[in-house]
Amino acid sequence: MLLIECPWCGQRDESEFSPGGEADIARPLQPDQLDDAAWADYLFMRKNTKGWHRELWNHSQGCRQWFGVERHTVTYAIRRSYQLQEDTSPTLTEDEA
Amino acid sequence: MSEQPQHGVENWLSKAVPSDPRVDVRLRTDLGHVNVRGEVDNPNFLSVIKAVTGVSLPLTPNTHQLSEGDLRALWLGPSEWMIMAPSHRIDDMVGELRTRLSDAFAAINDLSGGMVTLEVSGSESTDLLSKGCTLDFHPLSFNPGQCAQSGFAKANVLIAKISDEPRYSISVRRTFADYVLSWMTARIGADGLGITSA
Amino acid sequence: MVQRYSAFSLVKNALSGNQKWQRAWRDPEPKPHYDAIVVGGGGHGLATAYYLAKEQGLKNVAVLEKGWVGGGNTGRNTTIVRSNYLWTESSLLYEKAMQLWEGLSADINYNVMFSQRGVYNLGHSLQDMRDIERRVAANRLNGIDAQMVSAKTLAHAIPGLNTSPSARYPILGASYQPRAGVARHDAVAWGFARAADALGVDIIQQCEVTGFDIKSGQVTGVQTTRGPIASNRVGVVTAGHASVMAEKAGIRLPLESHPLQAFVSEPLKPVLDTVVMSNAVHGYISQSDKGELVIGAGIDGYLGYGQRGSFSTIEHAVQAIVELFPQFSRVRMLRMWGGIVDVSPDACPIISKTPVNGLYFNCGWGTGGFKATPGSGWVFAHTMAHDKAHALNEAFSLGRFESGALIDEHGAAAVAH
Amino acid sequence: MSTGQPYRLERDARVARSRVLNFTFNGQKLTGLEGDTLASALLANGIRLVGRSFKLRRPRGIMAAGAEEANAIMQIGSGDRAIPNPRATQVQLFEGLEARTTKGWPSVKFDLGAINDTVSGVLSAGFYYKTFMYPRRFWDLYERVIRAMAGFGIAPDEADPDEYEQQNIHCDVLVVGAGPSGLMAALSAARSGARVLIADEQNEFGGSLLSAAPGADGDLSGAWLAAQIAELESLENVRILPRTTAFGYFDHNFLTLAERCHDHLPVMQRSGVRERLWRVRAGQVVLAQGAFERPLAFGNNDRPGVMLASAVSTYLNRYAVKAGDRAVVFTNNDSAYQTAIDLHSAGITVVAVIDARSEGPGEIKTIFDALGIPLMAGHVVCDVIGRQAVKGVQVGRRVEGASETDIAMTLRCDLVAVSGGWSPAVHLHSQAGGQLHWDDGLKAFLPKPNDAVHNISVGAGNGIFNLKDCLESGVQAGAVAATRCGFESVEVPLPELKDWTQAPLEALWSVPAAKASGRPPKQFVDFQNDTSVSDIRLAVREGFESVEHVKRYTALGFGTDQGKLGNINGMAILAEALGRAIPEVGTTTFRPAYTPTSFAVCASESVRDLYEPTRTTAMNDWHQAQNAPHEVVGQWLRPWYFPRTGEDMDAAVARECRAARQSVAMMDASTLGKIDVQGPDATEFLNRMYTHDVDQMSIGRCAYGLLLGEDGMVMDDGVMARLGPDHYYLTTTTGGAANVLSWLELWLQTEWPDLKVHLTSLTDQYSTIAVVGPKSRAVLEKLDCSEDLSASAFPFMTVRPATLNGIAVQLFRVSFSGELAFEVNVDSRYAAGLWTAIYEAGGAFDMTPYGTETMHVLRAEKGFVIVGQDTDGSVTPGDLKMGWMLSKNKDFIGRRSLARPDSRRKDRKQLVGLLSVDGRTVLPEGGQITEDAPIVTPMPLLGHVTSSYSSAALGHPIALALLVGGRKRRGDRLLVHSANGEVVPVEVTESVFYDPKGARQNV
Repeated sequence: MLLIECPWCGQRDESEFSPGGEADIARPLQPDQLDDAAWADYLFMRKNTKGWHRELWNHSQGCRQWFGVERHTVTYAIRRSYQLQEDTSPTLTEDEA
Repeated sequence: MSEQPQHGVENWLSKAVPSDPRVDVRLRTDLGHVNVRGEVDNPNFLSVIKAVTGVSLPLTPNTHQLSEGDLRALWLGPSEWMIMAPSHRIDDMVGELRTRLSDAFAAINDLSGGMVTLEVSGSESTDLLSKGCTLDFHPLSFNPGQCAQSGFAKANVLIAKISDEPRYSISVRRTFADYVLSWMTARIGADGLGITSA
Repeated sequence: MVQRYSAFSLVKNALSGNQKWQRAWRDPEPKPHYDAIVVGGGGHGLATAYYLAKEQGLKNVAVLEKGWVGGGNTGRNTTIVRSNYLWTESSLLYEKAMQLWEGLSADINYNVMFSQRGVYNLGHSLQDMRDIERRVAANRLNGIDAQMVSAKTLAHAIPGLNTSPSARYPILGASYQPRAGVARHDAVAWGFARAADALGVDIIQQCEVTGFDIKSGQVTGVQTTRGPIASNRVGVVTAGHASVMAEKAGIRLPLESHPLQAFVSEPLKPVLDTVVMSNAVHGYISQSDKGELVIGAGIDGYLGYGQRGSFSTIEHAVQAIVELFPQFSRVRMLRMWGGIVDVSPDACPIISKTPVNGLYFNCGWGTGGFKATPGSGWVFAHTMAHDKAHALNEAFSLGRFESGALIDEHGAAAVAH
Repeated sequence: MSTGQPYRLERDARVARSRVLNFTFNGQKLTGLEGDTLASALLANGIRLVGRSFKLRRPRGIMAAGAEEANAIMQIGSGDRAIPNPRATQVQLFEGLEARTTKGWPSVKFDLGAINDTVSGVLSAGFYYKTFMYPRRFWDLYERVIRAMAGFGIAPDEADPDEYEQQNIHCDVLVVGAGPSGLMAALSAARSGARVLIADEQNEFGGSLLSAAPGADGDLSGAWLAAQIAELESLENVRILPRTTAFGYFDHNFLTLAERCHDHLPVMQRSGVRERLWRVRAGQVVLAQGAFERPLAFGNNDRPGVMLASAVSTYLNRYAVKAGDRAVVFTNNDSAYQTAIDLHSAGITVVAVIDARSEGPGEIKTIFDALGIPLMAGHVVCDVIGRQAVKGVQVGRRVEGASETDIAMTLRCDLVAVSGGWSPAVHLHSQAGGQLHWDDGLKAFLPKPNDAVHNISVGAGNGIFNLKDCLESGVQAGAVAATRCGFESVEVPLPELKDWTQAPLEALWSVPAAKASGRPPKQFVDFQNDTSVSDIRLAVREGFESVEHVKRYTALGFGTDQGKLGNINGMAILAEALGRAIPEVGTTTFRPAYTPTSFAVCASESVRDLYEPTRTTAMNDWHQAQNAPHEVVGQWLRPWYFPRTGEDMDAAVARECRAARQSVAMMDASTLGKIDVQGPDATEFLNRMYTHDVDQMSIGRCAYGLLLGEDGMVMDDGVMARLGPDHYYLTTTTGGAANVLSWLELWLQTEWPDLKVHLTSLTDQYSTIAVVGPKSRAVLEKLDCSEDLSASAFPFMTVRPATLNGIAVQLFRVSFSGELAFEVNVDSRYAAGLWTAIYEAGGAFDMTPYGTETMHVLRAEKGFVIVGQDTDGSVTPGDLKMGWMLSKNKDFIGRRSLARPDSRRKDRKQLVGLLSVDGRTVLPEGGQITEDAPIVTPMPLLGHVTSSYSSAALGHPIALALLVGGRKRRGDRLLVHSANGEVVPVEVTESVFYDPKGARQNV
């Protein structure tokens, strides 16, 4: 049972949250300009990282806010939670994977 | 038409109240609920709320403000609050808020028909909350002035600590109130749970 | 000469103190080159190697396993085998597997204990019953044994099942596949390993693939912890780790790896002689030959390679089982565990060529992997040998995510097992 | 005083001599004492034979005194309160307890299954993989026999009458285990002010102290122990939980504890909750679970009477029970000498201590020698004489490297107390992801400290076997844990204890068999599963080299003791066979549950009525009063139809439909999801989410709204009303309410945080009453409606705020039936009253309430789809003939996916109508469609029936279906196949059956 830090509400039990999968997937600004392969990449392809993973969580039973979490997908350790608007490091640099 | 408002919990009041309940539940059907959305960086928004309702919106997450006249404002999210006030005040309050905030990026919704608030007190009230909810209700962690949204068994709830007694208010969506009360009855036993109205 | 297993051989060996049993499979050093390499020594990989050797005539084949064979999902599932899937593409593929299961013990001379005790999929709502009607009707027209069963029949067929109409989610009926059942999971891996080995396949354990050699869009070999191994035909069957392998080959896959948990009770005297699954309350249950109730839980929503999930998922599954079988309440849970399931957007596998010539992927089985084991290996061997999908796995290409031709099994089974 | 318990001793112990408890064992009436476990009571009565092994059905006795017991698997009680499989060693005795053995047929003493033992050579590890294959069909038969032989206890055959509950709890320091080190850890953390929770699986705190010989040196089980417990009990920041097992250690310091509240009480005294699940979130965890003594592997080491030395001491000291009259102690370490001393001081003959070590023990020798017990250093027990009970042992000199042992003598005895060293209980540490390291001195795996996990192992659980050091490790860990939680540590004084120097343990993983002509006797490693030393060696010969392979192949560690007794010995024997060091062979990961845990406590209270919340609408009491049966729709219970006396469902629905089409009817549509959308960017936001041109809607207009997934498939639908320039009101499907709101929030917050929009759920705030039929306007007009309801003033697809009987409502002129209709949205507090008022106002027109079934018929007659019934996850708007709803002026979620090749296929499955050719048969919903051709399997499937009803308005059945290339197949003759194989010829029609021009709703 994960203990997840909501950037607003602090540490809460996993049961209050819903996972939202990989973070940092931006919707293409002009979908019509993409070929089918590029669209499929946006739609379906995922890094599915084994290691430190940036992912979205929603505090669905709490403040209803979506936020980002850096979680290790093997140890499940969480090293950071962040508000999406305040995030300044959109990619993982150190000890990725 | 003079139809009495119904909150869907009235049947619970027909149950016998034990002489020495371990948990008291007061059905606060006399309270109305207003959901308030707006921006904290808009001073006008905050001052209108204060001026119209008499209570300040708490800006610290998971806190609430109490005010004279059974008024409460609870933090729900970075742009969302719940104001509870005696039902008879709600229509005017909502009307005036809407009027005075019509130019602001704000939303006022009367949820009085969709929410039910229970006040829970008694020697086993903290234990009872802990059975259903993963929050830490220890006085070191949860004090008067604090509130939180969480799960209670399989329902979503908004819990506020009202006093050290302890007394908690638990607000729940109307269609989950029956489940929450059934759950509490099963846990405390009909001989230990006293359900009364405000 | 490979030792044959039989009652006779058991007695003969017992008389000599069981000292003369041969190794079930050899422990060879990797050769510098193979005609085909299968990456991943789970049930699917071993089956692929076996059918490459047996059906496709490729004898110079290696299976590279980073740990020990059968150590992943093969040994961590709830062992249910069925083929009553909704969509024609799926049901024909799983039915191929079912037919192979039916002759498997004899074919590989290893008792995989395939027990056709039948599987019931319960319906708890009118929509469940529509979905069951739809699936059963489709199964019958696809030549798959499937029946509709009423709640009344269920009450007789499954003693103890809570068929009370006043249950929170009353059971309205079920689908039933008599030929479905369970098998002994470890035996499947060991049996395929032994049979493949007997046909000359090198099963190389403790050999992790660390990279792919790719020249001008053609795979030429793999890098491993035991040195480079050349082959221009490489099939990757690494389940939860498919994305990790794909990344090494520069390929993106539409997969997410999630924890999937299960648990068993202490062994009980026979009390349940079939398999019961319920999508609506999210639980499925059977009793093993040893007497344990084997129970599957749902998938955890977050990515997880940790072979463990959240306790709340176990709680939900236990609640579901106690709802279905109130008399199991006092039975005790012995052990819980987790696997890593690679889930695709349409809950269907990817058995496919890739943008790299000679490199093939077989993944995305989600919760459906174990039951497909022989069929998956059979079509993948065909795909690898002919560089072309067999008719049975044509629809399961990677290309469907680009064209949009998904095979939505999600609609049919929120928990498909 | 005679207790009638021949093996009960007259000495001080932790049983209440005056409280005699009656119980039965396999029907035999016996007595025990309060404080006994079932195991100690059985031993007090001289009961040796308590079970049979799983495979070979060998007679077995009690071996241990705790969680590691593998043989004494019982069935307790009967009927709906039966408990299958508890270990006798963990069942507290109570008045009236009924226990039965779980193996052996016809009885545990005479078991026909014991034939297995005589052919054990054939039943070697993995034998079942090698046979029962031919002939193929016979596996069913074999399996039936195997299953009948398998299993232990019997599941109750009735529902559990007991109550269970869960309790969440937070603490700074959780201490698991209340032995000497755990108690000290709890005290030291508690004195510093930390919130402490301490749990122990036994009924009494004290752990190993409870087994100490009373009055012996280092005995703290008296006043000292009582004082420590009293202090813990007195502290407000401490909660103590006896009879509570920590069975799971999950991520982020979440642990699950099962408290057994009343199983130890006589049935009549039990009340309340039977078991409680403690869901603990701890800052720090101190693991003080102690260690398990290991048996030794020698010939017939499973005979009843062979016991762990520590268990022999426990029965003696704690329960005043002698496990035998003549004991042989066999050990490879110092700890069993204490047992020899205990036995001797209790007046039991110790025939000899057989010590595999040539040097004998360490400092304890000074006490031991004084007692005159014969010591045979450098010797081993290589075989046991006796079948259902130990009669003697064969002893030989240990020769390093020898493959066989020369029998030097036979010793007559009825008890063999063995000790092969100790294995710390590292289970929870390992469950938490902690690593282990091999201590070659102790020959044991110890927990590797893991700072990331926030736990500390102490005492015997950390390989510390000296009482003084245990206490110190506890104090220290409690202080560290409290400090990590922000408290200041305080001194905890410790009692003066002597520090005994021990001689090192010597590995003896299996005793070379006695020289004999026949096959050597079996040496058991996993007692319950009959895994023997030779099985492990066989597995290795067959190429199973990984510890996981060997465990699975031999079933080592898969018993209900989960390898507590045998795993380390098994791994060591495996390592020997492979010629590797033990740490190279590795250990396996431990999984929850630490000990078997009832399903009931995991499910806790969320069963039966509380399995899921049950939601009903504000009008539910009225529906109930009309005896309307309900349809379960997720959490909701919705009225299905409203039967009048004597009516079945078909008749009621037909009547309800007629009323709606011909006069007026009303329905409770309150379960629809409702969302308020406000903000300056509301229009822009909804334009991006919904398929139609939201910006073209004028204020007061309603539109049908379609939400797609980004994959282009229909996700949800509903009505969108524009209430103001920046204000909208959305409805969703009943099942989609929560999903749609979070879907909208997801896009708003993650993709377009710049858009100023507020979303608020109004699902519970408003109840919805649909008033349907040609007379609906007339009915509402009778309710003192504030608005002009005429067609010109209040046209179709518009919305107005209004009052009805003075109650504020939102009135929608929308129709899901094709008739003139109004949907009244009203504050749920007034919904029941308004419902009644409308019903009464409609009396003149025979107002007819209807439920979900009639709603379905009416909408199907109009060809309106239900998302989730007429669609699955593979249906585009175009497939539903809703291409007209897709704006060409803008982008929206899912739009790009509709341009993919597969989305544009002409032969996609498309919505059509189907009529049975005979005009009478109601098609099965879910039925599959094929060409009108003979059945050959597999045959192409063209689609399926999604909705099918008998239409009263049309006088014949109708159906909607998804059909391959359906749009071009109008008039085709096809077949519909039911699940039961019935075949119905059908004709393809338009999907709108009734009033295709929509004239009736627009009046």
